[in-house]
Amino acid sequence: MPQEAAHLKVSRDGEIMLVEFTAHRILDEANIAQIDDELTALIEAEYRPKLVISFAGVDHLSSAALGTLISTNNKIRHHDGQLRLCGINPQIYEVFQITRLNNLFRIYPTVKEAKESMAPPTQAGAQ
Amino acid sequence: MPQEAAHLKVSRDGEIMLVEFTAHRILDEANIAQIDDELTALIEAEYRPKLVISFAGVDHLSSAALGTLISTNNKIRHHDGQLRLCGINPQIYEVFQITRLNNLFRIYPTVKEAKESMAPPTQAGAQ
Amino acid sequence: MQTMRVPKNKGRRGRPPDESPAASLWRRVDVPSAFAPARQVEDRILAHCRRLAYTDRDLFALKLAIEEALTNAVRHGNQLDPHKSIHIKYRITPHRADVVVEDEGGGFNPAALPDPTRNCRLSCAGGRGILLMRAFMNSVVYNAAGNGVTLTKFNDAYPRHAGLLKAGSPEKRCYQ
Amino acid sequence: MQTMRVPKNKGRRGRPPDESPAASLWRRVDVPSAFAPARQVEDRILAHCRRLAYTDRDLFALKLAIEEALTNAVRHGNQLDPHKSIHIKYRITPHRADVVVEDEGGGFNPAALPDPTRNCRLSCAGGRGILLMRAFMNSVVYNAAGNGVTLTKFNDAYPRHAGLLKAGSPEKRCYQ
Ligand SMILES: Nc1ncnc2c1ncn2[C@@H]1O[C@H](COP(=O)(O)OP(=O)(O)O)[C@@H](O)[C@H]1O
Ligand SMILES: Nc1ncnc2c1ncn2[C@@H]1O[C@H](COP(=O)(O)OP(=O)(O)O)[C@@H](O)[C@H]1O
Repeated sequence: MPQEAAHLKVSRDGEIMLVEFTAHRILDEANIAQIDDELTALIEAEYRPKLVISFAGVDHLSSAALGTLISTNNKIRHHDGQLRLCGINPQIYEVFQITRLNNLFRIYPTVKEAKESMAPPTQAGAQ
Repeated sequence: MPQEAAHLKVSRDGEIMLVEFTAHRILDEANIAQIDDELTALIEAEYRPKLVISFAGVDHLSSAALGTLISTNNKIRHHDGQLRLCGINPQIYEVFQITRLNNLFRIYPTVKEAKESMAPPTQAGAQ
Repeated sequence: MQTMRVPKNKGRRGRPPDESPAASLWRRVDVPSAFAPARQVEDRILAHCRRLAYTDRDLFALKLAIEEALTNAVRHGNQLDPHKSIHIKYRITPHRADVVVEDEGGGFNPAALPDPTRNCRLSCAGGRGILLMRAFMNSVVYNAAGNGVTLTKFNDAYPRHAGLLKAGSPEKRCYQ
Repeated sequence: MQTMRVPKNKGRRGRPPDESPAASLWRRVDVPSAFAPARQVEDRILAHCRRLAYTDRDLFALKLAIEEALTNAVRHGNQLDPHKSIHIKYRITPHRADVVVEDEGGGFNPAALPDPTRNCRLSCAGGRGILLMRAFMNSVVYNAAGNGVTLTKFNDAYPRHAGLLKAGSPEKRCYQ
């Protein structure tokens, strides 16, 4: 059941939450503060959050947006959760390379690959 | 089956590895470098490392030892693993408080509590 | 990466850096210190560049760098004080775009910033704006006080510069 | 937390900080720049304090601070050069222990160190040695060059000082 939030579209697949952005640009400090609040609320509602954030359709971001991604990552890791990024276009990927944040985040081309990189909910008991 | 290593005693309980120190003091740069190597080898052998490090019997450590704990934590988090510390005596706990590293690490009084704080291997399938 | 600073006599809110006959091409706009009005000027600059056939990559780079400069002016420079202003000057030609963003704050020393790409700083949330400006512009020059910055981007599609000048190596060129 | 620096004329490898009649109590030992020989002196100092009934907490604090000072002297000061030496001076009385550790390096400015307790620096591996020395000693004083440090710890069990002086607030006392 997808939930609608102001800046994020969140859909659930088992334990994994897929987060998409409703805007093409993640630039504005005010919007970013709200995105941060929405992400924080998502993380805190989970026991061990598993998030895939898709950047499909996003064609601009700012250093403030990177800051929110980093603090989201810190929170998720503190809760023993997992974060994956995907769907990052080449120009934005350059931003991750310049800042070396491609070394901090686990980045995958597609949502599918990002999801597959996360552990299944049960390791032995599946099927 | 406990494995013996020079500076660490490692025993396994399901997915969780319990690491204990063979010395009372974790001070010396050379020893610490070896401890770091042993921990790194442990982490890299696991798909998603789950480590409990017990400080029972440890009555001294240095800032270099803290450095190794921090980089161990970074590596484990990067591999979506979990690290817990336990059995830290009050004087050494003060070192964690002064450095504020009690905010970085998840610290429990006993091995038992540290292990219980980690997710069971299967969430639905257990028992 | 290094930062070039304008000599002191060209100090804060002085004249635009280029006083050649082409100086008439400079536009100057003062806006209240807030994101919305600043972004209108930004949009105008980008529309202008688009009309002059700057590449998509150039437009991406300019938008990113101008955003960071404006954000810093509003937040760090004018410290979110709504009574202060941001002073924007720009000159767009078919082969280069120069944008000056000045605030009314006390400035800072860009040479003293920590490097945010170091491993152990990767999980710190801030401190990447200037790094990105420098990486995406051909030149990023702070004035002596540190409360004004001049961004320069060449049109990658403009034949005269093709091959000669590339973004991402700002240290190689210094002009003013 | 702050660091007090010895005035320049008492510069590197000068005389021990206390030139009172009690100065004869100072011991001086020069050891090769390596951990093992330095630790022998450390053990001697701690044994001395133990005999004088310093508390367990004092001994823990002294061991920790001396370890950090020696490690810094060997690693940062003498840069692991085996041809250099470490110069250790100490004076142990029933109520206070002073330990001076000097290296043959160029020194540094302890006032300019980043604060390792800030959230976004917590996952950086280094930079906590001096913080710990300051927290566990009554006083930590660097010389002007920064290549020598004087650690002082009061015996918490010594009646005259009981209650009066407590570890963990070095900024309140400055003596030399
Ligand atoms: N216009 C300005 N006025 C004063 N200080 C500034 C200005 N621009 C940048 N700074 C300083 O430089 C630092 C780095 O800026 P930046 O790289 O954009 O990262 P961030 O804005 O995320 O801190 C800021 O934290 C601030 O201290
Ligand atoms: N004896 C010394 N000589 C030169 N530099 C020193 C000395 N002691 C400390 N420093 C500098 O101070 C910094 C902080 O020291 P410290 O807090 O002990 O942490 P760490 O040794 O882990 O870096 C060191 O990284 C070094 O740059």
